[in-house]
Amino acid sequence: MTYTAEVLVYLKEGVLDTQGKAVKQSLQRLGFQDLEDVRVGKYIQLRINAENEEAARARAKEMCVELLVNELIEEFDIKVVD
Amino acid sequence: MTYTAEVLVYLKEGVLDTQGKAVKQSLQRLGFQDLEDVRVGKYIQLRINAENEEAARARAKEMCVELLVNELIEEFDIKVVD
Amino acid sequence: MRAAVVVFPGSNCDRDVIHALRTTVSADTETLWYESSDLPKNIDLIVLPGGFSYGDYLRCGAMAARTPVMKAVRRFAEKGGLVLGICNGFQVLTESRLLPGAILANQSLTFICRSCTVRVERTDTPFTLGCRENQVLEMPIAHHEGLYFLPDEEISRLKKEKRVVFRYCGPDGELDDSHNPNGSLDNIAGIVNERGNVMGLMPHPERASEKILGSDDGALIWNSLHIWLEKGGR
Amino acid sequence: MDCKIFGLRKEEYETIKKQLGREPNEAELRILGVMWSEHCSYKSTRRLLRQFSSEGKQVLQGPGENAGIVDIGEGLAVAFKVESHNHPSAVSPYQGAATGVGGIIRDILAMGAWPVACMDGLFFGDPSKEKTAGLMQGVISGIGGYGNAVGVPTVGGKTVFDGCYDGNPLVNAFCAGLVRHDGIVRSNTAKPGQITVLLGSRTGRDGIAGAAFASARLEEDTKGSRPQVQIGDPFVEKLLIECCHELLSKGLIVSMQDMGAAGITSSASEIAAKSGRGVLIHAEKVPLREKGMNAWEIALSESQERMLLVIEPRYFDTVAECAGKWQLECAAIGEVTDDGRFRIMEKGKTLVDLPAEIVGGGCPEIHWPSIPLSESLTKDLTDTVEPEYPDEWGNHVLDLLSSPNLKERAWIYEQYDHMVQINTVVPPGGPVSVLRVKGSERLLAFTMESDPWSCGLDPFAGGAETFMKAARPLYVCGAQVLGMTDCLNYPSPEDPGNFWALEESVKGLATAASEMDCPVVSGNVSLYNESPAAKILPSPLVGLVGLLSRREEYLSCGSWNEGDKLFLVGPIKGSLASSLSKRLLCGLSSGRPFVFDAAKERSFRQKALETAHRSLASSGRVLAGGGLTVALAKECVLSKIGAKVDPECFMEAFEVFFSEGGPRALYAVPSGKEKEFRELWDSFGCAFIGSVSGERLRIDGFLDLDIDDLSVAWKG
Ligand SMILES: Nc1ncnc2c1ncn2[C@@H]1O[C@H](COP(=O)(O)OP(=O)(O)O)[C@@H](O)[C@H]1O
Ligand SMILES: [Mg+2]
Repeated sequence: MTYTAEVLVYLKEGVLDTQGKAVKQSLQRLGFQDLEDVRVGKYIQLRINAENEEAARARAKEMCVELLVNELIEEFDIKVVD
Repeated sequence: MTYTAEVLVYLKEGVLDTQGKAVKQSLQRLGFQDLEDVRVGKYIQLRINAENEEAARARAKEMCVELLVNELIEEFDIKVVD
Repeated sequence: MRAAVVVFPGSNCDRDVIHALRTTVSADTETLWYESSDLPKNIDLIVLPGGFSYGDYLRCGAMAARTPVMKAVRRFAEKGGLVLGICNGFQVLTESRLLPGAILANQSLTFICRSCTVRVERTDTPFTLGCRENQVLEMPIAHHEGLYFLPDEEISRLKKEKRVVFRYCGPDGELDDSHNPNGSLDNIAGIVNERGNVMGLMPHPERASEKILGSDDGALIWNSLHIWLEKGGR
Repeated sequence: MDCKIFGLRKEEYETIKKQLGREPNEAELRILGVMWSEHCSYKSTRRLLRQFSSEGKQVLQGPGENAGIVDIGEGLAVAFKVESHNHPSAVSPYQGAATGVGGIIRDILAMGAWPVACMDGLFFGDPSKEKTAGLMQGVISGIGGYGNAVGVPTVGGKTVFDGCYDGNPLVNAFCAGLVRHDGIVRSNTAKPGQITVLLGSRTGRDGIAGAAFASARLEEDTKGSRPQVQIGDPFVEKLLIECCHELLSKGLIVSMQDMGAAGITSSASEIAAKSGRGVLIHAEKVPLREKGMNAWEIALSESQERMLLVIEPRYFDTVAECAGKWQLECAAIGEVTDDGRFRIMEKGKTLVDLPAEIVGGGCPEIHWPSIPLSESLTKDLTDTVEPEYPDEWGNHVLDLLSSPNLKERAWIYEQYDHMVQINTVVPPGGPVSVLRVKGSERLLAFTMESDPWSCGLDPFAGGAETFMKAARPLYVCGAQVLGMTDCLNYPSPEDPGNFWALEESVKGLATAASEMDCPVVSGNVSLYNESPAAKILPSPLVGLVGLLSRREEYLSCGSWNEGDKLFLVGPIKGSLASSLSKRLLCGLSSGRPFVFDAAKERSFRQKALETAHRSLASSGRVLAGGGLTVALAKECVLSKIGAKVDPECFMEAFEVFFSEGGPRALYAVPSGKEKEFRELWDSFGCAFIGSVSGERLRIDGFLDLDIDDLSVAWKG
């Protein structure tokens, strides 16, 4: 069966999020004064062939560790749907 | 109160996902044969000062339309947590 | 000198590096395809050139770092072989953990292509032994991701171990923010590994290796490597 | 049958019926609708374009192919062309501009050339408007994002600001490539029995009917324009360049075409028509990205990063293997036939069957009525409104330098990799960009110019001046002009006044080019650049390629030395009519632009070339925007040294110092060369105006400015 793993990748606390900062400034300039903070990350959707949800999650995690995420600067969350 | 709006931005169906295509090929070469498809989008976390959840969502949506999303080619989803 | 220049899909400075190696130090130079897991015999130097390997998609250098050739490059480096990563090549080296740290988007969030000045911080590496201490070299940069980053504790270790080889500086060697083009930590433009045989460098020496291109300071790096090898690699 | 929905006019539909001898079916109508659009058929301008001469012994390929080619000696040649991507960039700035760069690079590639340089012509509205700022940022990062990744340096360009581009930005992309004479690929070489191969990305629904879109006015609501947006993938384009060149070096390609507007249809029918053959495409063999695409969608898709190759069938496996090495899709999708027809079949069923030559060349020309814009124009031309001259010249000069149209462009070209391929000898920043040719002494020089304000006042004179503006800097730097490409950007030709301006300015361009012995080898037309808000000024853009045979022939600018004598050569006065100075002071241009004088321009050319080749000056700069004072100011800033100018010899100082146009240049001459320099130029007009010294720009009685202030105004 094919599962969809949704991976969110974001910068670790302590790593300067230049893009988030720039987006925040732009939005505030556009009049969004109620905006307190912005962080920008990646959203990666993986369609994985697997026996079950758990197996799909495990594979998604492997993909994160092996390529999708640089753990020196980034963290990630995985959610599996089908 | 401050709410967190999590925005997922992804390319519309039919729009070439240049990045997803390259990532998919790379993962498959690394041995992830069980991977069927990859789509890469953006994950944007907005911290918004608002009266309530609904107001926060409305503001997040405005931000998407005005800056964060290019509606010609992208779609988005908003989830508000606090 | 026998050199190999790796070609990843999307590399675009491979021919430039080959031209520089051949014209400045008459190096015997060949290309090395990213899928090969063996190296040619008797190679002295491997260069990972600049460009946009895999379109710079996902993270710069991430996908190139996981190609077969990089396993071979790692073995080569572990045996003491000389490896130079320029620009995207530097990103590949950090992504493959041959060098510490990560390279993030420029503070300006724009691509920057222009001439820069960098200060030589060490002259006892194979890449710089032909330079003078604190010599200021003019070499161009051309990148969107050039901000060198390491967590606090590690950066102090890097500095203690004197692993920083080049720093962005002013025309007289001044180290300050106004001469830091991309927001790199501590003005870092180039570093080496512990052993000193693997260097990552953001500016492009191959673009500054002939007078007609405006500067030939970059040739000092090729010359240093040449001298180092002539002396038997010491 | 409502043929309008297919973009065809009634009489065009009738012509089709007559030529076919039957009713066209829907797929055929859709294809002809696109191929007969203004963008693909040049139906409004073909007649005008015939005025351009492509004669010249250096011309190896004139208009009609993907790009023109000129000989540069030693068996080498340069292929070059400029293309517009105006409408797509208006709708989707980043992607529109990026795919414009991708498209022009593939045009150059299709000639068998290796792309070595890009330039970009950008026309934006009022830069203080938020909307313009966003658009500008998108366009510039799109051009950089594509060109940088694909590894072709962007070495120059032109940037224009005017309110008329609010809502109608223009993005013109230029590319030049190097090719050996024996490596030139043409599209007239296909023979029956050969097969057509699609190489590159898969085909999706993007950009269907993009050409038709480019041929209509922009509507207020562009949100619904999704199908026109194509996404560029410079990564794949880079692989495509490498792969095509590997195939070329192995002699495996008979002919090739890039897939631009109208995709497979235009590339395949063009090869068929040019070769006097036919072509048959099997729609089901095209690798698709999306399910359920029908045959005409496949035929018209403008998915990016695809090339159509014609090869001998026995080489297919070798070609496919090479494609695999570069991770590209590769499929045999059809064959060259001898029936002269453009056919598309799907699973054995014929869906499209048209004579190949009517697909690309059958559309009848349209002769739009043309009426001189006499009223407004004569008013403007005879208008003698004198600007209110500023009391403070110094401030006026600073205002000029910091105005959007003059301000330094480093913030643009530093976002572009202008050095990759290590050929850039003179980087962007000055009037000409210069590239070396590895393995040769020769240097290539490039300029790109446009002068919409002159064209708006007097389109003939403006057209001629546009050409000269691009040519003079080449002469001054010592380069022979080899050839021209142009992009004709105009509003709707259906308005008689617009059409007249189009006619006249093309005539002006063509006249100047041929009088100056410059063949026009390629170009592009973009009409209907108007939105409900405004229409653009006539904005023809010229790109020139020049040649220097040795490094020593090159004369730089911004290279003054202490003690140099300063000379203004040429007429003392240009014209204030459309000058930046007047526009800044009065808010409009009016009066008569500089009148083209062929004999004078040729004499200027000969003397300027001699000045450079005999090294009679240490620096030379043509008088462009802002006139003499701005030229002085730029030279001061770049040379980091001042000047003392004594205008005693001049009457009407304001005009002398701020007028523009005409064969005029500022030279700095070392004292040892003064005599020779004067001897050369005296008969032409050569006024000694002062000398290089100090740290200030001083014009006695008029201004006295610190170089740092000039620098901040221009660069800050
Ligand atoms: N859009 C652009 N892209 C790249 N370079 C540009 C662009 N616009 C202008 N330039 C460069 O900026 C410089 C200034 O151009 P221009 O305004 O025509 O002044 P001039 O030609 O008189 O020096 C030139 O080197 C030109 O190539
Ligand atoms: Mg110019």
